[in-house]
Amino acid sequence: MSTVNMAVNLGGIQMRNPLNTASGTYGNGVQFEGFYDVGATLGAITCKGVAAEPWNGNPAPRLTELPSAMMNSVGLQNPGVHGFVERYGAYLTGLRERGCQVICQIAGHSLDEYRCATELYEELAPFASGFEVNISCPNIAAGGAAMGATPQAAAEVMAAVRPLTSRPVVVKMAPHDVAEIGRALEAAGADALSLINTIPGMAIDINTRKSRVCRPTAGVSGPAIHAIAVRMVWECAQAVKIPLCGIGGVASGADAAEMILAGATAVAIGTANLYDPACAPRILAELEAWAESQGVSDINELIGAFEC
Amino acid sequence: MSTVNMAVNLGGIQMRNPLNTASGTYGNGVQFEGFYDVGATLGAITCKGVAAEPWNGNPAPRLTELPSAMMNSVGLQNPGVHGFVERYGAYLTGLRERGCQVICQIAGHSLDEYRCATELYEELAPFASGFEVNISCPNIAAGGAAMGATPQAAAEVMAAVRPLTSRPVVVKMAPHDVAEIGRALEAAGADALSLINTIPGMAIDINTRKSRVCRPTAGVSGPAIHAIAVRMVWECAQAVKIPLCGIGGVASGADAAEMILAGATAVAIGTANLYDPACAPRILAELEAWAESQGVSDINELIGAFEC
Amino acid sequence: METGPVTQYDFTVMRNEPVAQGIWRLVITSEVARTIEPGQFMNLRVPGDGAHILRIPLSFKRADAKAETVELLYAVVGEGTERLAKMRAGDTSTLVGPCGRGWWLPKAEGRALLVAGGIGLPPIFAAARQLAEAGVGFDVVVGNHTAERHLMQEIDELRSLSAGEVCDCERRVVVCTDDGTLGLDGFTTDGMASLLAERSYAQVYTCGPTVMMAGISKLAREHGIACQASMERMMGCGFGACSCCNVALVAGGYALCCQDGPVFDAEEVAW
Amino acid sequence: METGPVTQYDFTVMRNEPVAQGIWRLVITSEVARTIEPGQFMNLRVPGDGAHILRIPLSFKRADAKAETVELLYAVVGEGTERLAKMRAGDTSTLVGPCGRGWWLPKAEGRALLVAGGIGLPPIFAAARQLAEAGVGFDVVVGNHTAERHLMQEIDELRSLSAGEVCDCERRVVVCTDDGTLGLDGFTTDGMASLLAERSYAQVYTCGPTVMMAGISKLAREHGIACQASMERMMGCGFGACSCCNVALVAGGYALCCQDGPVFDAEEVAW
Ligand SMILES: Cc1cc2nc3c(=O)[nH]c(=O)nc-3n(C[C@H](O)[C@H](O)[C@H](O)COP(=O)(O)OP(=O)(O)OC[C@H]3O[C@@H](n4cnc5c(N)ncnc54)[C@H](O)[C@@H]3O)c2cc1C
Ligand SMILES: Cc1cc2nc3c(=O)[nH]c(=O)nc-3n(C[C@H](O)[C@H](O)[C@H](O)COP(=O)(O)OP(=O)(O)OC[C@H]3O[C@@H](n4cnc5c(N)ncnc54)[C@H](O)[C@@H]3O)c2cc1C
Ligand SMILES: Cc1cc2nc3c(=O)[nH]c(=O)nc-3n(C[C@H](O)[C@H](O)[C@H](O)COP(=O)(O)O)c2cc1C
Ligand SMILES: Cc1cc2nc3c(=O)[nH]c(=O)nc-3n(C[C@H](O)[C@H](O)[C@H](O)COP(=O)(O)O)c2cc1C
Ligand code: FES
Ligand code: FES
Repeated sequence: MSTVNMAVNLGGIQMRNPLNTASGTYGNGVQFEGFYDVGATLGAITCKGVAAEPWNGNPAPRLTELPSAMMNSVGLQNPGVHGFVERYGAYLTGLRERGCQVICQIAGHSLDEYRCATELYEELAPFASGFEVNISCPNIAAGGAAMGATPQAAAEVMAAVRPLTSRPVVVKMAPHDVAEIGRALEAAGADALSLINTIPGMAIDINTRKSRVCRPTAGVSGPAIHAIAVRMVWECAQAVKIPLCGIGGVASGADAAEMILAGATAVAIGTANLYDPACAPRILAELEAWAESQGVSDINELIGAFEC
Repeated sequence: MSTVNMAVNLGGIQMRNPLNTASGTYGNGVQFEGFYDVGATLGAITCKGVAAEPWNGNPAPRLTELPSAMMNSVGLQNPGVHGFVERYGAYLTGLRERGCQVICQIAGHSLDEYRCATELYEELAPFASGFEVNISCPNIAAGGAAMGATPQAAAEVMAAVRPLTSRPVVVKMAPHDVAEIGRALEAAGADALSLINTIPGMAIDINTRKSRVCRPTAGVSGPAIHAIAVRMVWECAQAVKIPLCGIGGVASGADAAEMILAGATAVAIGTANLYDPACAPRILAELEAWAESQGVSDINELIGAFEC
Repeated sequence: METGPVTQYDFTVMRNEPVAQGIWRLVITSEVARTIEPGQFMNLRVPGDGAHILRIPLSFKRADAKAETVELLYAVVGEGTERLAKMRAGDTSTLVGPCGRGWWLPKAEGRALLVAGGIGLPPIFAAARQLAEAGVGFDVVVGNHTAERHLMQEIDELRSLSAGEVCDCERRVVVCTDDGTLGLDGFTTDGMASLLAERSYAQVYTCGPTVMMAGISKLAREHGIACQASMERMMGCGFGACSCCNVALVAGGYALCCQDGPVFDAEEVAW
Repeated sequence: METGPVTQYDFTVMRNEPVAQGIWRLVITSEVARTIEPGQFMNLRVPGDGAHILRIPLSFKRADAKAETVELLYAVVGEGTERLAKMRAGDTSTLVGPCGRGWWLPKAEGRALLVAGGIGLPPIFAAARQLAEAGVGFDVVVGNHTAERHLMQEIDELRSLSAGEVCDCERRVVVCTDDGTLGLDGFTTDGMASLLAERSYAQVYTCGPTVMMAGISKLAREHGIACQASMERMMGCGFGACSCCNVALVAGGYALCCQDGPVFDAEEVAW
């Protein structure tokens, strides 16, 4: 057992340790039960983005590999809130009972769709410890990143969702103007922010002259974006008082520690879950060992402890 | 010899082929003469950023390695225009005579400094085929990226420099709002745009809790940023009519070809010059072979030929 | 609800050697051998190059549950498979598996027809063993661009494979090459057509390039024969976590290749 | 104006083997052997991992221009040197060199004192050979944390090295360990102090950890002895193209380690 208190509070979501998972890279948890005891390991999981109605997502190919990274254009394929609760509700209820918080992600193309999904979740998903509003998916034609592109647009989404739930609301931010947009979201009532979503990129097959994925641009994730993500977490942490969940290329305890030093209260593992599905327990152990080596009794002492 | 015409025109800078070098990664050319015949190989070189007066640059450490990338915080160490011309003027004059264009980069902390450097160049550097105005260095406290952070600020720098020279002026852009800022620069009289400069990142030594380089943030470059750079070139190409020089993680003919398909007229090699200093002739050969394989007689037919 | 039996196993290389032009045979020891079924696949980490983060999904030819060995065949087509070809006996790494849903036995009575294109052979071989064990008669079509790509040992084994098969007629193994350098000069669809002219089948099993499988499944449909096809997609995870491996369905929407497949009812796939 | 004699050469590994705790000896064949001078370095590409883009800068111990061989010694300290330790005889790659400015012969007449800390030994060894060839007498201090890190073969060679040296007194080679497990129990500065108590020197040559070199150069200055120090920096290029390897100067501003160094006049460095 760690001698360091690892529990953190992500805007009202009380986590036994800072480890969370990045939406869309963790299925809805159950896919990882064969690798380790999810319920006993993680502080929280964040489920795949789900909209009020089912979405098909984008056509194939949705994936290409890049140096130290991958690029996806899944486009938020999801079964809708009803389908989601039907398929995963029992599992997720159990997960919470096992001590792992469950963050449900809200997706939408318009303010109405965000509202609608929130209402459905409120009705059908008592197991949700809190919500994450995705205003940053780069892979959908309407909504997604466009909803989070400016402080005004972002705040509007937050303002639409806020009155509909009393549970904690995290907002998932795009890798763009994070200080300014973070401030707008805080003012609009967000309990926490998570960042970053994938960085839009482009990969062209030079023989066909076409995109290597189904749309011209798609989202870059993985180790290649880690340093950029840490910088954005740090910028955002300077700008807001609400807690942050740091996301981007985390594949080791050291990567998670950087996020925490930069100002993150929680840290979500994303792409590493896909290529190294057993990584979470290792990352947690490394993070604990680091916290101990820093001579603190509580990991919260290390949040934002980066020295300029 | 290639059967494809490789000559391109970068806003008035007539290049024998699309290959350029990214400022700060190529010394001032002479450092590469031991690797290959610079004058006979490249379409142009872009020299290190130089200000009116000498700058010391940042303290050590200036460099750290990242997955498929490096991160630098050189901070535009330079000998000032006088020193630059004294040390490199003869070499660069010779380079132009050998058929390689010479783009001199203008750095500054303020509009006055940009003006001053431009005037000095005009007076002392007849060998310059054109200028590149650096409004995007992430590694200096004042000026640099701040000068290029908004369309207004960027246009002001361009407007300050424009009346002072009749030679072609390229503007080096930050990886940020490239469509909007590109339009502002075009309107302010830029002849061409080059993008992207390094992406700000952060790497923390988790034991000391301090930055692994001399400042909290620094500039990420190399293969890890290539897909992001291609996307920004494409976004910018949709927004402006002036030619672009594509920069970011180019390490092969295929990488250069992607830039061209995305809309770049010229392509600059950056970080690859550092770790693979003999790469330029190989990249050029690969690019020519690709152009031939595409069945065109002129590489200009491939600029922006990406098919959505 | 999907359940999560997929896990991570260590593996150790026992043998790794070239067996045909650009094709290697890999034999590993790994506990995955205990549970993996024909048509399922595993996702191998090939160590060495941190710039390539994704694993390599590979089907297998034969798994021995007792000996805990798995035999795989792979084409060296890019950076990852090149790196795999450099692994030596005794080298270790990890794999994720058993992934996906494998072949199912024919639902109707009757003979099966197996059609493999290129490096689609390993799962087809595994299907052949499964059928032989179940006593289902089958014929095989094996196609390749050119003779030198053919896996002659496997073709021989396919001819002789039997484990209680109730053989009402001699097994046919039709070898084709696109360039005519071995066997029938033509595509696997030509090989299949020649067999269809002689015999009738209750089930087709196919694995190979997508355009080939589309052709094979069309031919099967035209002859009213059920058809299973093992699909390939780039895989982010291999166990249903990322939704990157979508396969378009005739019914609309997408299935996930790694979880709902890789073996699909060819009728359901929107080729 | 800097000129650009630095170029890229192929190299082939001849030998690569551990010689002390965490220290390996690498012998390569490469044309760079023809021109590289003591104190200069080369920047090696260690193939295999695309995620590590930078080369590994290494000094060398000995170069044989005729045989075109270079002998290097390196500590395995991280991912790149671990990968280097896996290269086998016959493996090939490229190096950039000869990089930088090496040692210069003492400007004043008199004996030289060479002080190596840890893996700072290779360039110090090269300096010793250069001095021996030039007939300059010298003593050596070699320090390490612990006995097992010491390069005993090199220490023996340093004792016996001679190539026309006009020896007015016997060469002293003082071996120190921080933990007292071999030779003098103390730092190289202690070893240097003990020699300074007995003999006088015209020039100090040092290479080792920065804090050690700062101490050695301070001691040299206090005794009025000229001092050359071989500095280390992370290197982006190794030949003056990126300005990443800056060394702060007493005079203000920065020099580039890879181009103006790695050997600096210790007086000019702002330690
Ligand atoms: C379920 C499944 C089972 C497979 N079984 C086998 C097998 O038994 N033997 C075998 O040789 N190959 C098999 N493959 C294909 C194999 O995974 C790819 O050839 C391999 O991943 C290529 O890796 P690379 O790094 O060498 O090639 P890359 O350099 O990544 O790419 C080279 C070429 O291979 C294609 N490719 C890359 N990844 C995949 C992939 N996941 N699926 C299909 N094509 C890909 C690329 O589009 C490109 O054309 C299977 C694939 C899947 C999805
Ligand atoms: C001019 C010069 C000559 C050198 N000569 C030798 C030599 O003869 N033998 C030898 O063993 N080592 C020598 N080094 C140091 C050697 O280059 C580094 O140990 C090596 O690059 C570490 O690479 P890595 O990937 O294994 O370690 P990393 O995983 O990159 O880092 C491990 C540790 O090494 C440090 N390090 C990384 N790169 C460098 C670097 N370029 N310079 C100094 N420290 C670094 C890091 O800060 C870290 O503490 C020399 C360095 C320079 C600049
Ligand atoms: C395949 C894939 C699917 C994703 N789907 C979602 C999603 O549904 N909602 C969301 O907010 N982010 C989604 N993301 C973004 C991740 O949650 C995460 O923000 C991003 O990948 C950066 O973290 P990483 O580098 O650790 O992967 C997805 C990422 C990947 C790779
Ligand atoms: C060491 C280093 C120094 C740089 N100095 C400058 C500079 O002086 N001016 C400038 O505009 N860009 C500078 N850059 C940015 C590059 O010109 C280029 O825009 C960036 O590195 C992205 O390209 P790359 O990924 O190919 O390196 C520098 C980059 C590096 C790595
Ligand atoms: S590969 Fe991740 S869901 Fe299929
Ligand atoms: S390492 Fe590039 S200038 Fe010295």
